[in-house]
Amino acid sequence: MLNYINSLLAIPRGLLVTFKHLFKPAVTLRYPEVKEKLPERYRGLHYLARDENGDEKCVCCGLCALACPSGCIYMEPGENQRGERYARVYEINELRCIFCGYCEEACPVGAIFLGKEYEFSNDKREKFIYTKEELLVPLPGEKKV
Amino acid sequence: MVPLSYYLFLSGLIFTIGVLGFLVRRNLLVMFMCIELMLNGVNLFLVSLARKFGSMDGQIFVFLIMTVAAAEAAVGLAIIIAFFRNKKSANVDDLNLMKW
Amino acid sequence: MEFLIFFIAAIILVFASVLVVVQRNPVHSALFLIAALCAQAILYLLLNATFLAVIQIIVYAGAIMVLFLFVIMLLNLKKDEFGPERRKAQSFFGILFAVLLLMELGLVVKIGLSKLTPADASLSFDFGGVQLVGKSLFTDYLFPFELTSVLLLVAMVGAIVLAKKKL
Amino acid sequence: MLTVAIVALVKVIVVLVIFLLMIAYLTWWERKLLAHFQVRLGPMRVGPHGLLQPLADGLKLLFKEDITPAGSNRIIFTLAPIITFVPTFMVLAVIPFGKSITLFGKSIDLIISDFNMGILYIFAVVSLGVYGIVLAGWSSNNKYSLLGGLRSSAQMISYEVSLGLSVIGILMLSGSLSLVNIVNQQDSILNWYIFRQPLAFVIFLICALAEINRIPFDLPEADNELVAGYYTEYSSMKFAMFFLGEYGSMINASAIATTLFFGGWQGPWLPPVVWFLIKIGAFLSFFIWLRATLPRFRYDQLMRFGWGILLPLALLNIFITAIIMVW
Repeated sequence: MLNYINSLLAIPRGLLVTFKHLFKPAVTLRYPEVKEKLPERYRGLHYLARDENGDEKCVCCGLCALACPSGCIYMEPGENQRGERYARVYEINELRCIFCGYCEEACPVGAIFLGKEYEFSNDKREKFIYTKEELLVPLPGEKKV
Repeated sequence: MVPLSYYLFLSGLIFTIGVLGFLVRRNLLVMFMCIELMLNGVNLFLVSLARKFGSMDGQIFVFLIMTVAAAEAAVGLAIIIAFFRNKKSANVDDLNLMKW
Repeated sequence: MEFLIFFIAAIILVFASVLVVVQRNPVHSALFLIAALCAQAILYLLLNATFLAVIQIIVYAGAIMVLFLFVIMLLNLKKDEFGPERRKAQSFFGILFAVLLLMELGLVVKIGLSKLTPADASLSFDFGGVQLVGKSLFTDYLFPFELTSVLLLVAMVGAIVLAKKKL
Repeated sequence: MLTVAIVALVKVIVVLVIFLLMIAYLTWWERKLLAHFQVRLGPMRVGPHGLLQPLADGLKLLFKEDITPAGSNRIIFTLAPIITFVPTFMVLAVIPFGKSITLFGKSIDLIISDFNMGILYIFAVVSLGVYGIVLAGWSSNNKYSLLGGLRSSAQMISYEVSLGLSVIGILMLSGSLSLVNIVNQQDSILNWYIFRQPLAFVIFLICALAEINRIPFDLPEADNELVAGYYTEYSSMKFAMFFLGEYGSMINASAIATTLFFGGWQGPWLPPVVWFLIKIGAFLSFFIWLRATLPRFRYDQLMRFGWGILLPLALLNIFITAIIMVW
């Protein structure tokens, strides 16, 4: 008998719980207008850093490609006018990338970083192979590719 | 004011259609529906006469016939289900165990 | 106006009844029977039997026919399970008999009507309403009324016994 | 004669338009309220606070492709949504929604038809609504639909019995089948039938929920076991008709409950029609609240509850009422 009464009382109790929820502020984020504050160590789209002279830091050592578990980094070395080794071609396939951040850790010269950009959807698969020009941080006064 | 004879002829017609269906069809369910049609023909007859004589008796009879129809439907359909379970058919021609 | 309603309802009633007989698919038959029952409820309304009209829809259309449909769906007859339908000889005699019956009924009604002397009785205000039905049901017809309850009980028990696989 | 016909026609049109608007905005209100129960926002994009959402939904449904599955019974498949949809309108004919008003020197009753057997009429019409669901399930030629249809017909027949019996207590007390009389008898708040028939009200509410297939009795369309139940195969306008029928019957259930137990349009200060709408709105919100709270019944629980608990309780209610009346 007590059991029955208890289970009957469960209904108003449940109703009360939902009623309390009615007045809580909604957790919904109205996305395109309001954006979520990203955590400090968020890993988004890669970028290649430049040194203080505005030159590319990357020396095309290939450690990042070696560290990459999904094998999405492709590079071809070249030599610039000063006879230094640099990455002639540097491509990251963002469709294969798992955003683990190992490349960032492997890089001996601090050239590659994972940024906070996450809105890079596209409707063509080819567009996801990012070239060096797209990945490099633009020089001051230069337009981003 | 529709004359009484119209209603009476109509009820006769409905009754006849019910009889016809009962004689012609071989599907148990449809035959059962034809019985309902016959009952309805009779009901219409009773109600129109009740109206003519201004007495409630005819309507009470219709009420009672409806309860009988409900009881009949319950039992009859149960019989049809039992029959179907045994013979996998709803055809009266298969209902021949007690034929001889 | 009344004539118009009568004829519309009568035509629906007759056509639906014929289609109940003619349709090969039992579900269609059942649907036309429902239509016929509703048309008949309209006729009841014309005949001042309001209570019966409503009861006709609640009990017949709302309960009995749902039961029919339920059983038809439960059996879920395929086309070939309908079996041979309408044997020639049987149809012939069936129709013959039905025509004879119709003629006889017509004759009976005609003769009977000519002997019917009283003119239309004047109707009380709520003739066919709930109060009058209830009054005669619980006074003059108390015994039949109680018997129907027994009948329904018996039918219920019978249906359960029949429908149960093992008791 | 002519003026009577015109007045009746105007009343029908006005009631239908308001009813359709209420259905449209009930869908919006349900989504909105349900969202807030779940700490969300609900529709916000179309119009301020999503106020034009019903319009957008309607347009979308209208332009969807209308699919009739192969092997279905075409005629019945088309007929079924209409059969579910029409009875919901017919119920409105006998519900009084306000005191009679005087317009152009003529007194007009705010009810489409003061039929002296209003309650019986409602039951008759509601019992026809089962067919739409059963036929939809059968004609779709789909296992899920058929199961949904069978389940729902069994559910509706079972709960209709208790629904009818729960109202009988009120009929005994009021001595009338006319909804107008029943409303007139509840002229003060103490005369509301909820206070004289509390048990009947609880039974009525539960049975009404089962009749309109709302949670916790939404077995016929149980999304996670039967895809969408009897309307799995429906799309476009036919689906919209089921949708309209369902929400319409929700409004009807609230209107009937208001009329029978909560004094209909009776109430102080505000105009009667406003009171009526407020009470209906409260009921509808309560239904949505229940949806946000309760889980679904299991099928055997549903049947046992209907026949084993509600039916005896309804009979007990009649019995007690009779004893008190004779006392």
